[in-house]
Amino acid sequence: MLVYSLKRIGLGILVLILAISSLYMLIQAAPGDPASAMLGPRATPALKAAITEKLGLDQPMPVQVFNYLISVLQGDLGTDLKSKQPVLNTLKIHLPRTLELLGASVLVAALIGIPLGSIAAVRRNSLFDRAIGLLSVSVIAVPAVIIAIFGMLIFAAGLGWVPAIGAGEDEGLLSLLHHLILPAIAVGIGWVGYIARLVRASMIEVLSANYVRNARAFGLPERRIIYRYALRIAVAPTITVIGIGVGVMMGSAVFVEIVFARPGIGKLMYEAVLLRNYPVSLGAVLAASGVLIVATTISDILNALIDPRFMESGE
Amino acid sequence: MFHSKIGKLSKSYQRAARTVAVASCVWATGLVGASAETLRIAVPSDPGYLDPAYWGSTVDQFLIDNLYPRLAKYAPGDEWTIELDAAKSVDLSDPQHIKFELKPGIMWTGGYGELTAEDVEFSLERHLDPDLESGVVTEFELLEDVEVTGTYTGIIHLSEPSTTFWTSTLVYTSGAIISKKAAEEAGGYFEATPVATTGPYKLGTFEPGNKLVLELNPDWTGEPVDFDQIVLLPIGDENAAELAFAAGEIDYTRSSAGNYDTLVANPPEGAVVKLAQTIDPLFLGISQTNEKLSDIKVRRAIQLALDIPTVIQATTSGYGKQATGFVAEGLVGHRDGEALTRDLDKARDLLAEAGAEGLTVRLDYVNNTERDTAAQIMQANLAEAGITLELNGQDEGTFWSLDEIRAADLQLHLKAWTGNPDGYYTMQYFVEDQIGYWNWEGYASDDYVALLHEARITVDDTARGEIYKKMQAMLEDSGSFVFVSQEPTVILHRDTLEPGILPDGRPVFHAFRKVK
Amino acid sequence: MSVTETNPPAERGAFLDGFLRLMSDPMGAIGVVLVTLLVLSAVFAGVLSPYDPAAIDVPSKLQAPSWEHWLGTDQLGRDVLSRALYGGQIALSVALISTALAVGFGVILGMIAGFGPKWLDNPIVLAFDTVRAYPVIILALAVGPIFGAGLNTVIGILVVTSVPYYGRIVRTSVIAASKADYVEALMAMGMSRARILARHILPNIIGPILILASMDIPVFIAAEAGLSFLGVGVKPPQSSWGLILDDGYKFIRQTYWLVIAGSVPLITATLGFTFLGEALRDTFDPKLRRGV
Amino acid sequence: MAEEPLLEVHELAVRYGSLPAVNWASFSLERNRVLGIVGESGSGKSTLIWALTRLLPDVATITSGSVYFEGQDLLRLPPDQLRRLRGTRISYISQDPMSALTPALPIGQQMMDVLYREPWSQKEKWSRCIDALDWVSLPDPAARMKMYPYELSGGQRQRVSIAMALMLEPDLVIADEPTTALDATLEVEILDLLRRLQHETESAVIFVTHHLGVVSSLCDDVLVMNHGDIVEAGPVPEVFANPAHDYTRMLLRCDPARIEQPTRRLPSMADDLAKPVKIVSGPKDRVKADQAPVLDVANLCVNFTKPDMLPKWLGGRPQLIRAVRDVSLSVRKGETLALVGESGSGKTTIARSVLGLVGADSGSVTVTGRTVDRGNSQVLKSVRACTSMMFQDPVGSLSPRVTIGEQILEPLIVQGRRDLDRRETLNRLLTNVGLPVSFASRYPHQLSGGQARRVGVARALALDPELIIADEPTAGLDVSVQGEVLNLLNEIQERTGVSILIITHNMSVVRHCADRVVVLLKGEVVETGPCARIFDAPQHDYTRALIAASQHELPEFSETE
Repeated sequence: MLVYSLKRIGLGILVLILAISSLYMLIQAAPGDPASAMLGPRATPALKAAITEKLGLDQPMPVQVFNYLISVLQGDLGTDLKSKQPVLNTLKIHLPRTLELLGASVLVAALIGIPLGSIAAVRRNSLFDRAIGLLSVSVIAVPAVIIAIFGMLIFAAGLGWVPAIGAGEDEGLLSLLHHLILPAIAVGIGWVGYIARLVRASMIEVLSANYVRNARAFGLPERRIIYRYALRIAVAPTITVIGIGVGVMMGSAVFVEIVFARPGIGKLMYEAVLLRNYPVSLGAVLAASGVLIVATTISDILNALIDPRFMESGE
Repeated sequence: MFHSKIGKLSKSYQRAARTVAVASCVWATGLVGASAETLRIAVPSDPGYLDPAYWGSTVDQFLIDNLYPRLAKYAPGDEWTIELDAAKSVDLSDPQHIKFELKPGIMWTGGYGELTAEDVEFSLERHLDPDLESGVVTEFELLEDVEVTGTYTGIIHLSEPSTTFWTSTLVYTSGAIISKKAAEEAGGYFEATPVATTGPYKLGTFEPGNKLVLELNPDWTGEPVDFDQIVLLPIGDENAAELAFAAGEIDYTRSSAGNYDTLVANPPEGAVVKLAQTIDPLFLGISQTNEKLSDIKVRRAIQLALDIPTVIQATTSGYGKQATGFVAEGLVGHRDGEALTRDLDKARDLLAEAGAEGLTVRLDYVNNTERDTAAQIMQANLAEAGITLELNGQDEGTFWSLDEIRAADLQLHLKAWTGNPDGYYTMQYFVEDQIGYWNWEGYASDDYVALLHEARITVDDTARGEIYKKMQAMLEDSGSFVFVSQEPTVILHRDTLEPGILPDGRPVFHAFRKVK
Repeated sequence: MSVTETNPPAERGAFLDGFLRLMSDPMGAIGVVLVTLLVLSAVFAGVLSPYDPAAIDVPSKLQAPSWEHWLGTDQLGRDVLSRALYGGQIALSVALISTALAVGFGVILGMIAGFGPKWLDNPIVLAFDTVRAYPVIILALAVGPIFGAGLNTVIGILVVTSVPYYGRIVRTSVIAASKADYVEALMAMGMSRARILARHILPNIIGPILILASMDIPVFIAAEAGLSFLGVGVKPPQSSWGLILDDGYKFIRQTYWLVIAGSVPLITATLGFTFLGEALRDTFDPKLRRGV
Repeated sequence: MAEEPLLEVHELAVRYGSLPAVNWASFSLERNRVLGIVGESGSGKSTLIWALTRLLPDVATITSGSVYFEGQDLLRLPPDQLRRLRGTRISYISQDPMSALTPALPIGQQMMDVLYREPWSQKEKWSRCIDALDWVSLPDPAARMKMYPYELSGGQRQRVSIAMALMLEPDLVIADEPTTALDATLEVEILDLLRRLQHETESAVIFVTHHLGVVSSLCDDVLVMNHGDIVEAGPVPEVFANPAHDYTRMLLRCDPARIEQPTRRLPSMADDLAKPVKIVSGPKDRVKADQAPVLDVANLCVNFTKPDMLPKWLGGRPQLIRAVRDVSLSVRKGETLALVGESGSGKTTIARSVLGLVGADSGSVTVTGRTVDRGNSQVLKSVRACTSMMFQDPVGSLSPRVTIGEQILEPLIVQGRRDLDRRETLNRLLTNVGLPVSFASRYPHQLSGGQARRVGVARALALDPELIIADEPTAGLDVSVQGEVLNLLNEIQERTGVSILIITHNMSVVRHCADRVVVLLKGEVVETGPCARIFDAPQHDYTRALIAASQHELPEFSETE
C-alpha cells in the first residue's frame, strides 16, 4: 500500500515536471519575445538585451527549462511582468479561490449525485430512476458557460438573489459562501449527472454480485449490505472520475470565473496569456496541472484503499 | 509620444479582454458595503511605472497626475484650462525662459521635507540624463537647464522659445515633480513604488490584479477632501465596468459611447450618465514601408474604400464624430469639414491603376469589443473594393510591442493614442528617426519636419493652428493615415457624488465631491 | 447467476435491426431527431439562412427577434439566425473532424503501447499522462495565442488533448484482449502481431471506442463554442455559436436575445448528440455503463 | 424417523422471464442427512437451492410452491424473519470462492459481520472467528484474519467461506458446487473437510454438484435433475445400484470415472442404453515406437520473474518462479501422451514452450527433428506448420468477431497456403469433427461448449499436423460431452496417425485415451510410465492422490478430532 502510494506520487511528480517543461517551451515559442512584452513599447534594444539576459532567455532551451524547474523548486515562479510582483504572491491570491470553487463543485456533485445514484439503483426501473436518468444526461449535456451566463442573467442580474461578481473574499465566510453558490452550481451541476449515473451503474452491478448475495445469505441487514458492502465498491469509479474530472471542472471554472469575475487560476491564466505575461501564465498552468495531478494521485490512492485489487489493475 | 500611445495602449488595454475586464470587477465585490467614505473607481489596468520618466498606461498617468505635484495642471471641468498647482506664480512672458515661484510649505510624504526649486531642477533635468533612458526624453529636447534662484524660485531655460513646452510638457504628465532626496535615496530609479509624493492622497495597499488603495496623506495641509479612501479597481472592458457599476461595485467609471442609449434608456439605479468627448485620436495607420502598400495609389484606395461614418455609428451609436485630424474639435489647429468621404469607384480605379487587384492585407488591432466591431466593418468595406482584409486582433502586449520583425511586417493598424490639448504633442512623432519606434506608418517628409520645427517656436496660437492644419493635411494626403474619430466616452457615476474630471473624463481624485 | 448481455455479432443486416432498437429507446429517438435536424440545417445552411451571415447593417443593430430577423440581430446588425445556421456548420465540422482524428491517433498509439514493442509502452503512457495533466481549456488558453486563433488551432487542441483519453482506453482493452485465449491461440499458429491486431483484436475493441467517441461529439461542440467564446476559437467573419454567445455576453446589458440565440442551438446540439450517444451505448454495449 | 423433516419442499417452480428453470420440485430432508443434487449445466439445480431462501436474482420469479423449514414456509415468511434464519439456521457455501467474499474487506471483518447478531463482545467474536478458521484447518488463522480475499489462494478462500457458513452451527447448510473451481486433490481435501464438519455439527447438508462421484462418496440421498425436473430421487446406494430413470442411467454410464476398463470409445448420451458399454482398444500398430519421436523435450527448464511493486533500481526484488524444472519427455508417432498435473504444475508452460510461445532457460525442445528456437522464425514457422494447439477454454480460444469458417482456415493462411480450395477444405474439416457445414458462417458465441471444442479440433486439424497439443480438452464440459470429445480425438488419431500430447488433471480422462502418462508436480516430473501401469501400481503418493481424486474416494475419516 505504502509502496504503491509512493510509486503513484513519484509518477505524479515526474508527470508534473514533464508537463511544466513542455509548457515552458511552448510558451517560449510565442510570437514576440517576453522582453518587449515586459518593457512594452519603450523597449530599446539595449534595455531588451538587459532584460533578456536577466531572464536568462538567451540561454539554450534545455538550460532555460532546467533553470526554471530549479527556481520553481525554490518556490520562485519568476516575476509578474506587469505588476513587477512575485508570481507566487499572485498565485497565492488566486489559487485558493479556484480551490474553493472546485471543492464546492465536487461537494455539490458528490452530495447530490451519490445519493441520487444509489436510490436510482435500489429503485431500479422505477419512475424516479428513469427521471434521474434523463435529468442527469441532460445536465451533463449543457455546457458550463451557458449555465453560468444564464445563472448570472436570472439569479444575479435578474432576481438579485446572489452577487453578480467576485468572490467576496474580504468579507468573511458568509459572503464567501454567498458568492460561491452560483459558480459552484454552474461548475458542479453537470457532474451531479455524471456521478449519479456512474454510481447507479456500478451500484446495480455490485448489488448483483455474488458476495452481495452471500451477505444476504448470511442474513446481514440490507442497509449494512448496501453501505458496507455495495456502496463502498460502487463509489470507487466515482472517485476516479472525480479525480480526472477535476481537469474538466477546471475548464468550466475558467468560464465561470470569467463570467462571475471571480479571482482564480482560470481568470488569471486568461489575462496573463492575453498580455503574454508568460511567468504568470506558466505559474497558472503549473498551479492548475499541479492541482489536477494531486487530485488524480489522491483518487488513485483512495481507490487502492477502498478496493485493494485496484493496486494491480490501477495503473 | 510613445508614452501617449502607451497611454492609449493602456486605454485599449482597458478594453483588452472582457475577462481582464470583468475579472477586475472582483475586488470591486470585495468592497461591497465598504464605508461611505470610500470612493471606488474603475481603471483600465494595474499601474506599471509610477516614475514620470517611464509612465506608460492611462493608470500610470492617473496616478502620476494625482500623486506628484507640477508647477501647474489642467483643471477639472468641461473646458481645457490650466491652473497653478505647486507654483505660486509662473511668468510665461518669455517663452524661452520660464520663471516660477513655488508655494512654501508643501511637504513630501515619508519625511522628505519641503518641496523646493531644487526638486524642480532635479525632476526636469533628469530626463536629459542618458543613463536614465527616460521614456519621455523627446519632450525635453528643448530644455537647456533649470536655474535655481532661491529655495522656492527658479528659471527654466529652453534652447528656443516654445509655448508647446509649457502646454504639452510642463503642465502635462511628464512635467511631474519628484523629491530629489527621495529619488536619490532610491538610486534615481524606481518602478512601481513611488518615492515621496504630495497631495491629499498617498499610495496605500496594492494587490496586483485586485485593487490599489489610495489613503489620506496625514501631512497634507491643503484643502480637505471628501473621501478618506480611494480604491482603484482594474476593469479592462467598458461593458464589464458597466456591469460592475450596475451591480453596485463601483462609484465611477467610463464606458463605451455605443452603450449610451441603453444607459439613458435604462440607467442602473442611482446612476448619473454623461457623455464626454475625449481628445484621444483613433486612427488607422497604413505602413508605406511595406512593399504591398508602398504605392500611394493603393493607400489612397484604402482610404477611399473605408466607410468611416458607419464604423463610428457602430462603435459609438453615432455619438462620435468623424475626425479630420489629430487635433480635436475646439482645440488649436482643428481642421473643419475636411473629413474623408467614401468613393468606392475611385478606390477601384486607383487599385486598377496600381495593378493591385485582389490585394490581401492584414489589419492589426487590439482585440476588444469596440475595435473588433470597427475591424469587422472595415473588412466588409474593403471587400466591396476587392481587397481582402485579414483581421489580426491581438492581445495588448503583442499589439504594442514592436520588435524588429514586426516593425518590418506592419501593414494596417487601427490604434488610439491619448491626446493632449496641444496637437504638437501627437504630431511630433511622425519623423524619420521614429520609424521602427512610434512612426509605424513610416511617414517621412522634410517639409513636415520643417513645419514641425516652425510650430514648436510659433507662439501665436492661430498661426500655430494653421501650421497644424497643414501638417495634418500632409499626413492624410500621404495616404498613410485614416483619421477615424476623437473617441467619445460615457461617464457613469453614482448620484451621491460629483466627479472631478478633466474634459476627456480622466479623474482628478481630489476633486471628487460628495453630494450633500 | 447474474445475467449479463454480450455484444451482438457484427453481422450484416444487424444494422437495420440495431437502428430500430435505437429508435425504440425514447432517448435514442429524441437524439436521432435532434441530430438529424442539426445536420440538415448545417448542410443546407446556405439555402435556409434568410440573409448573408456576414452582411453588416449597422442601423438595425442589436434588434430583438422580429419577422425580418427571427433571432434578432447582433451589434453589427447581422442576422443572428443566419449566423447561427452557419455556426452549426462550423460546430459540426469541428466536432466530427476532431473526433475522427482523435480516435484515429488514439487507436494507433493505444495499440502500439498495448501490443507493440514493450519499450514503447512506458514512454507513450507517460506522454499520455503528461498531456492529461493539463486541464484542456487552460492548455487551449496557453497554446491558442501561440498558433493564433482559428479553426485549425481549435481542432488541434481538441485532438491533442483527447488522444490520450482514447489511447489509454484502447491500450487497456488491447492489453486485456491480448491476454485472451484466442490471441494466444493465434500466436501459437505463428500469426504476425500486426495481423492479430488488425484482424482479431481491433474488431473486438473498436465498437466500444466508437460509441465513446459518439459521446464525445457534444463535448467537442461545447469546447469549440467555449474556445470561440474565449477568443481562441473561430475568427470572424466566420460564425460560431461561441462567438454569438460571446457577443451576447458582452452586450448582455443591451439585450439578452443574443445569449439565447447563442445557447439554444448549442444546447440542442449537445443534448441531441448526448442522447444519441447514450442510447447507442445502452443499445449496443451495456457493459460500457461502468466506464466513463 | 418419527420426527418431522427439517426441510420440506412442495411443488416449487421457478422461471426466468418466460422460460422455466425449475418445474414443481418436491423433496424433503431430515436432520443430519446429506442430500446431493446432481445434474448437468442448465439443469436448474443451482436455481432450485437459491430459491429455497428467496435469494434468486430479480429476473427469476418463484411461480408456485412452498418451502417448509421447521414448519414455517420460507417463501411466505416476512423478510426480516427470514433474515433471522439466514446465517444462523440456514447458511450457504457458494460456488466460486473468489466472488463469494467482498474484495473490499479483510476476511476477519466479513466473518465478524456474520456474528453481528450474537451477544458476544467484539473481542470474543474475534477470537471465535480465529477458532473457526483454525477449525477449517487454515494455517496461521490469526494473521489470515487481517488479509484481503485476493491475498488467499482459491482453496484457502473456500475454507474461509466454509468457516463462515458453519461457525454458527446452522441446522441446514446449502453448498452450491463448492469444489468445482478447485483442483482434484484440493477438491478431495475440501470434501473431506465438509464431511468432517458435517459430522461434528450434525447439520443437514444440501450438496449441489455435477459430479456423480462426489455424490456417491459424500451423500446419503440424491436428487437427479434434468432440464428443471427432478427425474430421480432416493438413497445414494439404491439410485446408483439400479437407477430407475434413463437419464440417470446414462449419466452413470457416461462418467468415464465409472468405466474401470480403458476404452477408446466412451459411451455418449446418444447411443442406445440397451447395448452394454463396448470396450475398444484401437488398432494394435497405432504407436510406431521404432520411429524417431515426434516431440522430444530434454531437460527443459523455464523460469518466470514476477516483478516487484518497486522497480529494480529502487531496491525492488523481483521473485523468480521456477515453472518447469528439468523436464524430459517424448511423444512417439501415433501415440497419445498424457501430461498430468494440477494448476501451477507447469504443464501448460511446457506446451507453450513447444510452440515457442515461451523461451526455455535451459534444455531443448525438438519437434520432428527441428529444435525450437524463439530467435529463428524459420524453424518456428515450420514447427508451427506441423503442430497445432487446442487451448483450454473452447469458446474463449475462438476470436469473438470472426466467423467459425474463417477461423478454421486461419492456420492455412498464416502458413501461406492460400492456393487450396477453401470451401472444400472447410467442409471437409467441419464434417471430420462432426459439425454441420452450415456452422461455417456462425460466430463463437452462438456455439455450445461442446461445439466450440469441436471447432477447436477442426482448426487444429487444418494443417494436418503431426502433433496436436490438447490443453484440458474436457475441462468445463459435462461428462457426456467429455466422452464425445475424447472419442473424436481418438478417432482422428486412428485415422491420421497424429501424435497427441494431452494435458489434463482428470485421471479418469487419461485412462481412456493415453498410452503413456507423465505426472507433473510443481514443475517436476514425479512419475512416468505406461497408462495401465500407472493406474495399476502408481509409485508416487501424488499420483495415487490424483487417481483417488478422480474416483472421489475420500480417505476414511476418523471420529477422533
